[in-house]
Amino acid sequence: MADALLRLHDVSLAFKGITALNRLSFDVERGEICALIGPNGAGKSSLLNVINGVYRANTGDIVFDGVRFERIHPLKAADLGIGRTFQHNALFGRLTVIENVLAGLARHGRANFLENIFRLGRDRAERRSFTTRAHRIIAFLELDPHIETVVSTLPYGLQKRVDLARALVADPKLLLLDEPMAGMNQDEKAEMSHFVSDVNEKLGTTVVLIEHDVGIVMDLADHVVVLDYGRKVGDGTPDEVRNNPDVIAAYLGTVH
Amino acid sequence: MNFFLETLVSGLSAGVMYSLVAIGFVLIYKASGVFNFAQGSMLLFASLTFVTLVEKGAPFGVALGTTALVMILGAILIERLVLRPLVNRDALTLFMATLGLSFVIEGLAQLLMGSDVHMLDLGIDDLPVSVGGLMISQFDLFASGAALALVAVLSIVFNKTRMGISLRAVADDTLAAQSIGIRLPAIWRIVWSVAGIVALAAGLIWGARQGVQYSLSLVTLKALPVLIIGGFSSIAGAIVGGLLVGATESLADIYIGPLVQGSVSTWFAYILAVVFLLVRPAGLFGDRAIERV
Amino acid sequence: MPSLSVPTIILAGALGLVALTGSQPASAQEHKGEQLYPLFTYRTGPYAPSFIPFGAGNRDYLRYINEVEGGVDGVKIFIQECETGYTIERGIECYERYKNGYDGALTAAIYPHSSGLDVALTDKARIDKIPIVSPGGGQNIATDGRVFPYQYPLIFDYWSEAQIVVDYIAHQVGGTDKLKGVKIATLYHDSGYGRDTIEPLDILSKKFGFEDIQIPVPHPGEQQQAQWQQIRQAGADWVFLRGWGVMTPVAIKTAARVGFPVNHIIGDIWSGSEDDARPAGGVAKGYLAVSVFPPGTDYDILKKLKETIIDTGKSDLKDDTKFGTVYYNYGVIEAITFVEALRTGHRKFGNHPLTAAEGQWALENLAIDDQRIAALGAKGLISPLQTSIANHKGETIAAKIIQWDGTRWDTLTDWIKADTTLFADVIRAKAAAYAQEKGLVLRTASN
Amino acid sequence: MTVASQIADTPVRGVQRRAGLIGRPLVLITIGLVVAFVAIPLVATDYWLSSIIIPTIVMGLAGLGLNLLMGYAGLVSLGAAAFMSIGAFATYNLLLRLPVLPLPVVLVLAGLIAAAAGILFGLPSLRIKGFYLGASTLGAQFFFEWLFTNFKWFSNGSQSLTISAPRLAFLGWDLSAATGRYLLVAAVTALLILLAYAIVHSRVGREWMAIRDQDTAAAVIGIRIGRRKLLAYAISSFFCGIAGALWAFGYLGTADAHAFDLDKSFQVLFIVLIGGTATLFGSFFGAAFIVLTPILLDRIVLATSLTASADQGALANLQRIIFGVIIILLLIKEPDGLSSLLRRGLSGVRRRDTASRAPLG
Repeated sequence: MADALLRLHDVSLAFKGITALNRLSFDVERGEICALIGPNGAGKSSLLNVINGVYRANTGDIVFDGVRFERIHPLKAADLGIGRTFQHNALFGRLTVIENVLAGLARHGRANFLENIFRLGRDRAERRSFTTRAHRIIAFLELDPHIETVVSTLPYGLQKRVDLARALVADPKLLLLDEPMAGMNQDEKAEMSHFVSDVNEKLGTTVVLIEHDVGIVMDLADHVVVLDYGRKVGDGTPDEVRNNPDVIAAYLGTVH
Repeated sequence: MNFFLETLVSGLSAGVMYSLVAIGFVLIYKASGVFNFAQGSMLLFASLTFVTLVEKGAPFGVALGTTALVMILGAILIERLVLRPLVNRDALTLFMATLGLSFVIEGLAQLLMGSDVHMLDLGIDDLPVSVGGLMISQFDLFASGAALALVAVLSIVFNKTRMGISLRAVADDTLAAQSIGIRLPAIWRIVWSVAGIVALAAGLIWGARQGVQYSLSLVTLKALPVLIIGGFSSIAGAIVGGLLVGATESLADIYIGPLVQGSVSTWFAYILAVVFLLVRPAGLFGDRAIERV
Repeated sequence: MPSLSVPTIILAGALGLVALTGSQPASAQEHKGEQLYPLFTYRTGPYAPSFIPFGAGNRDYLRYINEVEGGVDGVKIFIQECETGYTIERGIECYERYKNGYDGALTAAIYPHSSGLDVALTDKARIDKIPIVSPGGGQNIATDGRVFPYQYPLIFDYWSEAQIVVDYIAHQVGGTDKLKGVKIATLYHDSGYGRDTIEPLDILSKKFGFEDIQIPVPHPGEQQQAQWQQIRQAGADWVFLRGWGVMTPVAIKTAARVGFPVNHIIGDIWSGSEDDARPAGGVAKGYLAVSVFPPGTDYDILKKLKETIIDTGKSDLKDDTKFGTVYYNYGVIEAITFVEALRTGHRKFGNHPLTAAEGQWALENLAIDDQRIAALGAKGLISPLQTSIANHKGETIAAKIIQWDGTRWDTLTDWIKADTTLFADVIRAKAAAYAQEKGLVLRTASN
Repeated sequence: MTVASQIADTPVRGVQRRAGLIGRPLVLITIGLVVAFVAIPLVATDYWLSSIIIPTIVMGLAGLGLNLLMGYAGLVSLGAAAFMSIGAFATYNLLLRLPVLPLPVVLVLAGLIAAAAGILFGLPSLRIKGFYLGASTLGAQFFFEWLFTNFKWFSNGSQSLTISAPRLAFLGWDLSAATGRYLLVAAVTALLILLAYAIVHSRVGREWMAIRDQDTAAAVIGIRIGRRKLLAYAISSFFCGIAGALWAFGYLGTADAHAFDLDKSFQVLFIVLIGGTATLFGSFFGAAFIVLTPILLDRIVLATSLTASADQGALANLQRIIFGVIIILLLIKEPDGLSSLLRRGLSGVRRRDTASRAPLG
């Protein structure tokens, strides 16, 4: 464990007595793509929500980029450089693609509201640099043709990509992707998985993603963590996990 | 001390009257998620219809029955013409629609039955009797009794009848209720009818106190803080909230009013409600989770 | 339900605009030679019950003048209604619509029929030079016509009312010297109107030594238990009830609940109509009120109205039992002030419709003395009214005390005159302060 | 680069895309300014200015203020009139007590005072959301009406508790006549529309809309939700405060606290919903509707000479009923408000053949 960007230690989470996460520990190395897999209800989304502060863990702590915390506010998580996408559509539906992506830069804004409104001081430079950054990401994810489209009118697959762009534009150190390929057909999945690996390779972003399609996961991920009923049942390279009997019993054998 | 107690008791009896109005709101909010601003107008319309019938010579029972029928008819029309076309729209739009509805109802009331101020005599003297050394109005006792009876009847209807169970199902989870075959429009018609009849009861009691006239519709404003404090969706909350608002208002007017050389009860209940909102956002008895940040 | 398509809306809007502009007849002169009376109504909303008989009295008297007397000195009055719903905005629209006359008929004065509107029109009227007349409901400081050339708060004000009430109580207790130690509670509607009597009663209590208790009731006043317990607790002997709308019957009922004698409650002029007392039921029997617009039908002019308007089916009243009620008579009295102002103007300017400038002069030179009142057949209905530049309210301010007998009002006293000198300086000082705040130059007889 | 040309160069984005309707913004803005500041003052009569145009503009401005809060930031206020009253009373007292201040400075200060109150009554938005949030602003509604009635200081001891503009002048121009008041109202409104445009098209506006559409996601990507919400209350109240001052002095001339009662708050709410949420100009259509409809109904009655025969009271009540019915119909048939209706109507006229545009969220 030379260079862990994210280190979870003994993390538990319970809702009204139901255990969602049970004393979970694992590391995510800098620069890798880590996939979380497991059956529905295994606690994958809850885990992402704990990492970026939407939920508070009952026990345990998290070390991110050398900063240790037990609970974190979503804003603080964003400031530390944790970006994420959402399982269900969480785009700003009535805004355009570019506006959604620009909104993703919120945490980089230093200008105060008066500067923003009257286009004074720091806002001038910010507007320019934000627009450049947004355009760059949009180009990177090949969203250019839709740049001025209201996102709620886009097809589902593109919306997912906008979500990715919105998270990515802020240059996160860690990108949490909650089922970025759910509900997509094979072509769309291949396209998305190509984008994710591009992000990882070209931008160097560490990625933690949740995905059900084991085939894709095994191709894409450097590291796979398998959850079942809030417990970790497997942790290793795709090959290691593929051959882990516990994993086969808990997950691979039952679902597909 | 006696003065304090009597102020308290009179505040509580005022609170009962507020509760009566608030119950109508709660019923409709529970079943259709509509904050029905027209409840006050319905109250006015019901009591005006009743008193007009009585003045035209109808016996008490006939007038009561006819008015109830009119209110049911009104509920059916409202469901068909206003609620159904607005299904699935946001709470604010529905609220605004009931505001428009209140113009229609108030206009109709004055158009059909004139603007005169009517006296309404229910045959109960509004004179005090001594109860344990405290002077309490017979009429207040009657009003409290009526409120209790109303609540008892409503809770039997909602807990014991099939319709009541359907209603609660709708209130709990509209989609699930629809999926098991409960027809929403029917539920709405029933609930608005019941709310109309509750409005009639409240209208008679308020009308006997202050005369049947346009300003009856203003009692809505008194019911708002009651609802916030009690929770929009709980009948028990409406009762307790009403009592709380009635009592604190009276006490505040007596004990805080002189400090600021004026009456404070127009806003006191609202500020109390805001405090409640911050401390207990769901209200005292609100059973549906309030959207919290 | 009709479908609201784009074309229908556009069409409706266009038609509306045409109607709007089309009904501003710049050139039409169908009513040339007539005097416009813009009748500001509020036939809808909470205050409609008081307006409906009032408006009928207004219209009936003017109809009588037009049809029986052949107009005012031959000049016909042209009535145009405008519904304000008792809101200021609608009232301003009505004012703007009729301030320059309508269809050839001239505007001499505007009666806004709302104290709030009267205040709101103050600045506009000053610019437009249109007299605003509010008998019984004007601004007291506007008595000073040097500061307020276009406001006419004719006939009455609440300061004088307070005086008259204290005077009546003094009579009951055996003279002003016996007022010392008497406790007079004022239960007031918590608004500008209600608070208006705090100051004069304070002055009067210092002068006569009675105890002045002020208790507010928040609008609309449907709950007053706490206030009446306070009154009982304080041991008040008399209650001056300055109510408004529903506050009055609730006050009377609540008084009965706490055991306060109803014949020691004296209602304000806006607490003294049939609609104020009747809803309170039997416990209102014996309730007193100040009356500037005495109810009853036993006046010559009312008899004439009965004969020529009511009995011929020409009345605006739908319910004839309202004939001779407080608000009906108020409407008649107000119409009398308008007609008398026109007559005054005709004497100076000739028998033709008056302009606003002529109307202003006429209102400032009103002189309705006892002789004229007798000629009008209004003896007992109105008290003498004489205005001047310095006094836009009238020299003598008087009211009667009336008592509710369970079904109607009985007149208990003759006119009780207020001592107008008592507060004159205070009011004048307030007017002067206003003039200074607004940077106004005082008007004198010469300018 | 001037602000106007900047705006002209900025492509119209966001929710109120009017491509096709406004092809050349600069031209339209110029036409608008010429109409507003040259044509209307020359053509319109006192009647039109004083009883239709001025109230429409001022209520539209109040609607714009509330729209920033409701349409853009997705928050609720049922007490817009309370903030209007603060603006009105603040303006009066500032003009009266600090006579050195020129009118524009006073208006801005009054707006800032209203903004402070807005922040105070917006605090519950940090804990609750949705319709319940209305309760707090409703509290403001009743509290300020009481405050300005109860303490004579606010109306400088006026007997009728009313305030009236001590001096309505700017750079020596007397603005108290109808045209002067119109020019004041129109100029202030034009500037504030510009400000609203700048806000909506800045990071602030974008983040409001983000919070409105998806508050959880907004928090996760790092938007300061609490601060933005309070800012929305502040800015909305700033607009409402200035609108209140204009209502009191540009329109009514004289006002008391009851000129800003609950009915007025509801009117502003109507204006936003009927005009169309999240639009800058929709509120002005909504205001025109609210101001004109009762007058039109009255005029139609007058024009059809029903007055002579029919029962006046019945007609007045009928008007009220029709007004209520129109409101309900509009809510049912035009969920996006009059502005979308107008947009559709105009684009229909201009480009009848084009396929239906992408629906607006």
